[in-house]
Amino acid sequence: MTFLEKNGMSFLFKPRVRSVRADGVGAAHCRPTGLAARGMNMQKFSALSLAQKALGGHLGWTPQWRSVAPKPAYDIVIVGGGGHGLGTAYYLARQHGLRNIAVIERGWLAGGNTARNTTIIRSNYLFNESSSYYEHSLKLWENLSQELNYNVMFSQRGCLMVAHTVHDVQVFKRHVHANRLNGIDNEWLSAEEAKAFCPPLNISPNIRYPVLGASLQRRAGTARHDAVAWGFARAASDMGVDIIENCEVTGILRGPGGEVRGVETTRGTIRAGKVGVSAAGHSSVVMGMAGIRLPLQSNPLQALVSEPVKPAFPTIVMSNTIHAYISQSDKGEMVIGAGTDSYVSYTQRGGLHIPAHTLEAICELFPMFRRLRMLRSWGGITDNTPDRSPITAKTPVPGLYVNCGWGTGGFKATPGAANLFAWTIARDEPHPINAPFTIERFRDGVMIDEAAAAAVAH
Amino acid sequence: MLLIRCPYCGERSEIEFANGGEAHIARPADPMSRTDEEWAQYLYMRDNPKGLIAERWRHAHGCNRFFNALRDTRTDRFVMTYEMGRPRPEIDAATAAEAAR
Amino acid sequence: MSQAFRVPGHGRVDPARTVSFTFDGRRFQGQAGDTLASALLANGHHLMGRSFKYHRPRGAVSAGSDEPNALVAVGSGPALQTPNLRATQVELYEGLTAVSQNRFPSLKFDLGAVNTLAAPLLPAGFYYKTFMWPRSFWDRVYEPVIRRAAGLGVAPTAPDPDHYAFQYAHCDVLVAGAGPAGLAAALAAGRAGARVILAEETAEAGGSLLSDRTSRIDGRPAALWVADILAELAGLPNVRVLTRCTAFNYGPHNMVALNQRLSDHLADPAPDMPRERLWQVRAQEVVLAAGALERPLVFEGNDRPGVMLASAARTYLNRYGVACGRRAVIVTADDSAYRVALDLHAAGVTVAAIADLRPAPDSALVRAAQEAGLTVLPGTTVQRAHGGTRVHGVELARLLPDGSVGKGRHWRADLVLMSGGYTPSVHLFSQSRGKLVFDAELGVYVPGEPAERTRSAGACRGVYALACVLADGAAAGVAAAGAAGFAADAPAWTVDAADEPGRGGYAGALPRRGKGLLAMAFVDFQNDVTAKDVKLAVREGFQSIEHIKRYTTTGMATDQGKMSNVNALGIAADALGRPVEKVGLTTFRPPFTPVTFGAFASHARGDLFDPDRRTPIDPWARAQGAVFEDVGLWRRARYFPRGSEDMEAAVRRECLAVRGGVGIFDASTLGKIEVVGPDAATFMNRMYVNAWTKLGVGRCRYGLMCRENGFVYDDGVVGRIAQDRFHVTTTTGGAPGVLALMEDYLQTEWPELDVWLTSTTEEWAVIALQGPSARAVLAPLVDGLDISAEALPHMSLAEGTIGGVPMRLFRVSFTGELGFEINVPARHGRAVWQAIWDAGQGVGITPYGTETMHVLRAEKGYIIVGQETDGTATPDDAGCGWAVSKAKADFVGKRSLALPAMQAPDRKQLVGLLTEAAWEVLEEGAQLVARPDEAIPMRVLGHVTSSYFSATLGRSIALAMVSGGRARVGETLYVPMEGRTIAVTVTKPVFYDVEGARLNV
Amino acid sequence: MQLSHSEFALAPAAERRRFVLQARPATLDVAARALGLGDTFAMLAAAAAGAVTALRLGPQEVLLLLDPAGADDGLSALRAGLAGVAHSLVEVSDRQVGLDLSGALVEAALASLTSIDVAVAAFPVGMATRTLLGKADGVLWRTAPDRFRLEVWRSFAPYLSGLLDEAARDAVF
Ligand SMILES: Cc1cc2nc3c(=O)[nH]c(=O)nc-3n(C[C@H](O)[C@H](O)[C@H](O)COP(=O)(O)OP(=O)(O)OC[C@H]3O[C@@H](n4cnc5c(N)ncnc54)[C@H](O)[C@@H]3O)c2cc1C
Ligand SMILES: NC(=O)c1ccc[n+]([C@@H]2O[C@H](COP(=O)([O-])OP(=O)(O)OC[C@H]3O[C@@H](n4cnc5c(N)ncnc54)[C@H](O)[C@@H]3O)[C@@H](O)[C@H]2O)c1
Ligand SMILES: Cc1cc2nc3c(=O)[nH]c(=O)nc-3n(C[C@H](O)[C@H](O)[C@H](O)COP(=O)(O)O)c2cc1C
Ligand SMILES: [Zn+2]
Repeated sequence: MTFLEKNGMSFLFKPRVRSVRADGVGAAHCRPTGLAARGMNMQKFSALSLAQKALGGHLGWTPQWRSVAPKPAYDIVIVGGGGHGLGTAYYLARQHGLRNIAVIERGWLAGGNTARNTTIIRSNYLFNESSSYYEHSLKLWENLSQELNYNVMFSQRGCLMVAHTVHDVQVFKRHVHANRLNGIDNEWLSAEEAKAFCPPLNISPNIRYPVLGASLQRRAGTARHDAVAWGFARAASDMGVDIIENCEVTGILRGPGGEVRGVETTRGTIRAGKVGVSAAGHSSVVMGMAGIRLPLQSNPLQALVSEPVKPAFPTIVMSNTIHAYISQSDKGEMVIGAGTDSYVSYTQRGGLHIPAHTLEAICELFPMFRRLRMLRSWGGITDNTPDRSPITAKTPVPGLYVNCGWGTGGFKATPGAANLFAWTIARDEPHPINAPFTIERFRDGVMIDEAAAAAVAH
Repeated sequence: MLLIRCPYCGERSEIEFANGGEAHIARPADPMSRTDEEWAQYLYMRDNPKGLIAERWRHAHGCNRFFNALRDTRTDRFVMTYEMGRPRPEIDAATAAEAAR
Repeated sequence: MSQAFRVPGHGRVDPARTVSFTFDGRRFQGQAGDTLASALLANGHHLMGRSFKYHRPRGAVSAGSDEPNALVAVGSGPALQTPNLRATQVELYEGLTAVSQNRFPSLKFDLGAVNTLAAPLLPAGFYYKTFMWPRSFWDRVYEPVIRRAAGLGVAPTAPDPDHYAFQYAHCDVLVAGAGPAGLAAALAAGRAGARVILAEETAEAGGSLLSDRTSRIDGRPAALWVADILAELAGLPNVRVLTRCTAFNYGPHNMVALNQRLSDHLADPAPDMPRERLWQVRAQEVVLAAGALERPLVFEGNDRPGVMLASAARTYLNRYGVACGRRAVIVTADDSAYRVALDLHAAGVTVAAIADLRPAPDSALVRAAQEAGLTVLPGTTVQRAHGGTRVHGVELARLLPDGSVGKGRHWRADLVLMSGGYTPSVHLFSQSRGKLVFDAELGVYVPGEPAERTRSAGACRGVYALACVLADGAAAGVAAAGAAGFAADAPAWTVDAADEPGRGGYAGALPRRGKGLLAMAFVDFQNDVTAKDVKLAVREGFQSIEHIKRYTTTGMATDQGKMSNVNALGIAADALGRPVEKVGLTTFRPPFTPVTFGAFASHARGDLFDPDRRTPIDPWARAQGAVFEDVGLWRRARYFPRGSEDMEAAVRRECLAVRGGVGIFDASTLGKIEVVGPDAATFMNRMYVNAWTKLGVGRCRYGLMCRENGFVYDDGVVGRIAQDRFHVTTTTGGAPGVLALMEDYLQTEWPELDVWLTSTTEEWAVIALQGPSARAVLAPLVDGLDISAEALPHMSLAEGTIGGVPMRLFRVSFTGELGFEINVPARHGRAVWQAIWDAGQGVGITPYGTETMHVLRAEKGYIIVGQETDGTATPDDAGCGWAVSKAKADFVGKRSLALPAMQAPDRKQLVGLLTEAAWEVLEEGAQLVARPDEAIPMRVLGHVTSSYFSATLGRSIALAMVSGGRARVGETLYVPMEGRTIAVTVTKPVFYDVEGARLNV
Repeated sequence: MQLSHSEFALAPAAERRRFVLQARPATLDVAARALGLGDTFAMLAAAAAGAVTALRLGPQEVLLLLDPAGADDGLSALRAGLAGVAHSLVEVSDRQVGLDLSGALVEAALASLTSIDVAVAAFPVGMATRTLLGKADGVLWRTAPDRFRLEVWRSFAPYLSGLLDEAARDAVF
C-alpha cells in the first residue's frame, strides 16, 4: 500500500502545468488550485482523506453534489445534465464568475450519451476548425483530474487509426501533415510499427483488407466517462450551481421580443435570463420548443463490452474502413463501438446486425479475440449534423444558446465544448475557436466536413 | 432488426432496406428562386421528431422501390407504410397511441 | 478421494461412464452428464475461483448461468484456452482441462488477497478519489497496477481456429426456456400445427423438474413426464427443440437471437463442426418461460466457498447426484428451502439447522421438515459465515422483536445454504421493452404490459405452483398459437405430489449485530460489491439506482446482476428511505448471458469477410503476377512487376510503354448504368452538371455529378447509344451510390419522368487500349469497323463486333493518348483481352495497372474524384467549371453552387506543383504554406492530392488543392516536412501535351 | 437423423439470356400479353411460356430469362408489343450468372444467408424475389420444393458459392 500512502502526501508534490493555448481560454482554470479556489463545502479527495474516512467506516462522506429542487429563477439555465451541460455550468461558475445557475436533467445525471460512449478521446481531426476545437479539449483533459480533484482516469494510451486501402493511406497522411502544422501530435506508422505498438493487431497480408499502416496520436486516450460528469457536477455544485435531476424541460418561455425568459419543466416554471441547451440526442426536441429547426438527425449508436480479461490491449484501435473501434477499460472489458443504425430513433437501442458487423471486423483484426464474449450491449441517441461537425453557438432567439451535433464523437470534446459554450453564453458571443460552428454555416455553405475526409468521426 | 412492410413485397427484415430520411420534403420546383435560408431549410433542417415520423425507405435489396412509412421514433413501431407520392396519412388518436405504446 | 460426495441413486449423470479431467493441473474424475462444477463438488472441491477486486476465494454459489464466482478457463493452448466460463455450465468431457483465474501464484494462495486487508481503503469509487498526484504517476504507476489487478481471465493470444455458424429462422411460436412452462407451451402450440422453436439454455430440457425428485405429474415422476413430452415434441415435424441454446437478445419486432453451443461439450468434435451457431429468429409470437432465479442472502462471509443457494444444492443433489457437503445449515426467508433440506436429509446429509428469517414460518413444507426431525429456528438470522477457502461454520442469531439481532451461536457446517426467495427472470421481457410492474405480494418485478407479441409463463412471471405453471404454460402456448392463426387446445395434466409454492423472500442486507465496520457482506460477488458500498454510494449522493450501479459496479459483472440486482435494490431502497418500487431497476440489456464474438462474426472471415469482386480479366492478371489493391469491394491490378521490379520501377516502365507504344488496362470495374427511356436526356440534364440534350447519338461526354450540396460526387464518361439510351460510367467505388442517388431523385422527385436505370457494370468487361499504337493494334480485330480518326474521333462511340463478339467501342482517353475502351459482354472479356494482347505483341503491348493509370492521368491534370476532391470541392474548385452548364435552369447542386461561399476567391482550387529538384516526389497529403518560417499553428493554404514521378517528363509532378490556387500560378509555396521544407512552384494542373494534340490523332 | 453434405448441390444453372424490362405497371401488363404470359406478371412470381421466363421483381421491374434457342422470337414479340410505349429493355445476359441449388439441405443453407423465410409455405414453388444474401444481392427463384435458381451478379458468385457451401456443411450439425 505504499503508493497509496505516498499518494496521501499529494499536497507535497508540485504538479507540472502543461502549456495551454495562448488565447486565454482555459489558462486560468488549468492552474491546479487545490482547495483554495473552490467553494467551502467540497470534501477534498485524496488517499489521505480516504484513509481518514476509512477509520470511520466511510460514514463521514457527504454527497458529491447537491441534488436540489428547482428555485423559481436563475440567471442561467442549462438544459441537459450530461458531461457537456455539467461542464458548461462548471466553467460558467469557475471562469466567468457566474453562480446563479441550474443544470436541468430529465433523468439521472449523465444518463445520456455520456453514460454510453466508448470514451475515445483524440484531437487529430483534419480541418483547422475541428482540430483547434478538439485540441482545446484535449489540453483540458490533460489536467482535468487535478483540476476537479476527481480522478477521471484519463489514460493517454494512444489511438491507432488503421489504414486498409491506398485511399486510407492518402487520407491519414493528409491528417498527419495537417495536424503537425497545427501543433497536434499525429504520426504515421508502417503496418509493422503499428503491430509493435499494438501486438494483437493482425497485419497478415492474407486477410480481406490487409493493414497497410496506421496513424497514431500518442496523446489520445480514454477516460472514465461517468467520472467526468460526476467530477464536473461535484465541482459545479460546490460553487453553488443547482443540479436538478428528474426534471424534464417541456417548453421554452419567451418574452415579448421573442427573447428567452426561462423554461417550463415537469417540476414547474423556471425563469432564466439565458438558457443553454446541451441535450445531445434530444436537441431537436428541446430547440423545437423555441421554434428552431436544426440540421440534426438522431440515430441510434450502439456499443458493447466483452467480459473482463487481464490487460491484453494496450491502446485504442479504430478502423473506419471495416468499422472496428476497440480499447480495453481499466476494469478489463474490451470496449467496442459499433456503427450507426440508419433511421431516426429515440429508443436507445438498434438492430443486432449492427454490432454483429462490428464484431466481424474485430475478429478479422484481432482473431485471438474471437473467443471473447459479449457481456453487454446498448445504444445511445446521437445527434448528427450533415457535416458531422458540432454546433456550439448563439441562436436566432436572444438568450438561447445551443451546443449539439456532437453525434458519435462528442465525449472527447466534453471539457472543451463545455468551456467554449460557457464562454459563448457568458459573453453572448462565441470564442474564436467555436465561432465557425454555427447553425448558419449550413445556410451559408461553409460546412466543416470531417465526414467527407474520414468516413466516421468517433 | 426492424420488420418493414414493403408495399410491394410484404414484410421483410430491415437489412434489405435503405432508410431515406424524412419524407414529404419536396424539392423546390424552382430552386434558384429560393432564398439561401429557404434552401437550407429544404436541404438540411429537419423535424427529427420524437414521436411519429414520416420517413422514406427504399427496398434496396428487393423491389428497389422507395416508399414512405409512419413510425413512432420512441418505440420504433410502424403505423403503416404507403406508396411514394401519397400525402402523409392522417391517423386517429388510438392508432397513434398504439404506436407510442 | 474419488467422488466422495457422489450420492448413489441420485442424479441424471451416468454412473457407468467415468470421465477424467484436470483442474489447475490436478486430475479429477466425474461422471458423464456432470458439469465441471458438479464434478468438482463430487470430489469435495469447492474452491473454484477468486473474486475481481479483493481476490477472495470463491466456490460455486449456483448451479446455472447465474453463477458469479466459479469462473474458469477451459481448454489449453494460446488459441483455445477460453476464459471466464462458468464451471456450472461447462459440461464435462474426457480430458477436459480447466484452470482457475485471477490468482497468483495459486488459487489456494493468492497474493492478490492482500486487497482484502486493504479493503477499508478500497471502498466503492476509491479510484475516483485517489491516484491523482503526482500527475505523471497515473500513466506510469497507478493505472498499470489497477489494470493488472483487474480483469479476471486471460484472453487467448493466438487466433481461434474454430468456426461458427449462423442461421435465420422463422416460426409461429418461439418458446424460450424448456422448464414445465415452456414444455407445456411448446406442446400446446406444436400440437396445433404451429411452427415452434423451443430453446433451452442447458444441456437438457426439463428445467426445475430435473432437480425435482418428489413432484409427480399424471402419476409419473416429473422427470419421466419431461421425457414423455420431449418424445411427443420430437415426433412433431413442425417443432424444433434446441438445447444448449440461449435466447439472449429480444430485439424489435419479435426478432429474437439465440446462441446455440454445439461442440464445447464434446471431447472430440467432428473436425468441421461449428463451435456455436447464432440464430436470428423472427417469430410471430413469443412465449417466455425462463423461470426464476433464487436470491442469495447478504451477510458477512456469504461469499465463502461452501455457502450456496439452497436451490443449487438441490440441483447438485438431484440432477447431478452430488452432496455439496456433509453438514448443512440452511438460512432462508422462503419455504422452498425446506424442500432442499428434506431432499438433503433423505440423501444422508446432516441438516444441522434451518434458520428462518420469518418469525413464524408455517406451511406444509415447514411441517414436513419438522416432522422429519429437522431443527427449525424461526425468527433467526445469520450473523456471519466462518472459514477461509471453505466455510466451516456459521453464527446464527435470533432476530429480536425490536428488529435488532440477539446473541449469536456458532454452528458447525461445511455447507451453508441460503434462500432469499425467487426473482422471476424478466430479462428478455424487459429487453423487448415490455413494462415491468412491481408485485407487492411477491416483492418482485413481474411482466406487465408487453411491447411485442409476447407473453410470459410460469416462474418468470411469478407463477410458481407446478400445477399452475403447467396450466400457465399450456395457456400461453394456446394463446400464442391462436394469435399466430392456429387453433389449439390446452393440454392438461394433473399434478399429484408437488410442493406448495414458496412464500416469503428477502431483499437487502440481513440485519446484524454491531456496527461491523470491517465486515464484508457481499451483494455482487464477482465485483466484490458489499452492502456497505451500496450504502456509501447513497451517502455520497448517488440517488438513482443507475448511479448506484455505476458507482459501485454492482450488477456489472458477468452475471449482469442476476445474483445481485434485487439485493442491491433492497439495500439502496433502505438507505434512500424509499420503497423498492420507487427505486426501480437498472436497464436489462442483451445478451442474457455472454455470447462469443465469433458467433456474431460467423462466416464473415477471411475470403468471406466481404465479397471479393474480381473482373473477368483477373485470372490473367494474377497469372502475370500483378499486385492488387482494394477499391470498394473490387480488387484491381495495381501494377505488373517484371522480375525484381518494385512498384516505382514497374510504373515507370508501364507509363513509358503507354506513351511510347500501347498499354492495355482492365477497366471492367468502372460502374456502368444504362439510362433508358423517352425522358433519358431530361433526367441526365437534371442529374449531371453538364448539358446532354445536344449530345449526338454516337458521341461521348465527360459527366460530372454533384450532390445537392454542390460538392462533386462522381464523374465518368457518358455515351449516347440512342436518342433514349445513355451508357453512363461511374467511378469504381462510386457505382452503388450513384445508382442509389439517381433512383432517389427519379422515384421521389421526378416520378413523372419515363426513364429507367439498369446497372450494367458487370455486363461489360472493359478493356482500355491506350497509346499511339492503339489503333494499329485494334483495327484488324474489329470486324471491319472503321476506327479511323475521321470515322471515330475522340469522344465518340460505335457499336460493332470484335472477333464476332458484340462490342461497344468508346474512343476515350484517361491517359491523354489515343485510346479506346472496348466493352464486350463479360463472358468474352478474357478472350478478347487475349486477342488484343496477341495482336499487340509486335508493338510491345504492355499491361498496366491502376497506379500507372493514376500517373498518366495526373500528367494530364485529370482529377480522380475522392483524391483531388474530398466532398468539399465544387466542380469549379476541381478545375471542372467548364463542365457546368450555364444554360440549364436547374440541376442537382446548382442552387447550392450559387451560395456566396461557394464562389469565394480563396476557395481551394486545383493546381499543379513542381518541385525544384526533379527527383523529389512530394508526399500525398503534405500541406502547403506561403510562409515556411511561421510558428505553429501555421496558416495552411492547401494540400498535395496526387504526387508521382513522371517517367515521361523525367521529373516529379503533383496536383494540389490550394486556396485561390489559380491566381497563384507561378508563385512559390512551401511544403513543411518533418525536419525540412520543400519549395514548390504553383503551375497549371496539366503537365503534358497541354494542347491535347496526342488525343486527336 | 443426420443429413450429409451430399444433400446439398450447387451447380451452374441452365444457360439463359437475360434482360431487365422496366416500365410502368400497365406497360408491363402489355408486355405480359405480348409474351403470352397472361394479363399481368404477378408480383414476386415466375411466369413461363415457350422459351421465356419472366420474374416480376418489382412493380416496375421484370427479369426475363430466355432459353437461347427461342430467345429471338420472344424478344421480337416483346419488342413488337412494346413498340411506341415507354419502357426500358436492357440486356444483362453477362451481368449475372445462374446457380442451381438443390437437395434436402437447400433451405437450411439459404437460411444462413437470407433473412426471408424460405420454407415452402412462405416461399412456394414459382416465387421469385431479390433479396440480400450475406452481403450480396441475389434473385432467388424456387423451381421445385428442394430446388432454387439463384441469379447473382457475376463477381459475387464465388462469394455466394463459398457462403452456401459453408452454410450447407454447417447445416449438417
Ligand atoms: C455508443 C456511443 C459511442 C460513442 N463513442 C464515442 C467515443 O468513443 N468518443 C467520443 O468522443 N464520443 C463518443 N460518443 C459520443 C458522445 O457520447 C457524445 O457526443 C457526448 O457524450 C455528448 O455529451 P452530452 O453531455 O452533450 O450529451 P448527453 O450525455 O447525452 O447529455 C444530454 C442530456 O440532456 C438530457 N435532456 C434531453 N432532453 C432534455 C429535456 N427536455 N430536459 C432536460 N434534460 C434533457 C438528457 O437526458 C441527457 O442526459 C459515443 C456515443 C455513443 C452513443
Ligand atoms: N418459490 C417456489 O417454490 C418456486 C420458485 C421458482 C420456481 N419454482 C418451480 O419452478 C418451476 C417453474 O417452471 P418454469 O418452467 O417456469 O421454470 P423452470 O426454471 O423450470 O424452467 C426455465 C427453463 O428456462 C431455461 N432458460 C432460462 N433462461 C433461458 C434463456 N434465456 N434461453 C433459453 N433457456 C432459458 C432454464 O435453463 C430452464 O430450463 C416450477 O416447477 C415451480 O414449482 C418454484
Ligand atoms: C466504457 C464503458 C464500459 C462499460 N463497462 C461495463 C461493464 O463492465 N459491465 C457492464 O455491465 N456494463 C458496462 N457498461 C455498460 C453500462 O452498463 C450501460 O449499459 C451503459 O452505460 C448504457 O446504459 P443502459 O444500458 O443502462 O441504457 C460500460 C459502458 C461503457 C460506456
Ligand atoms: Zn419491395
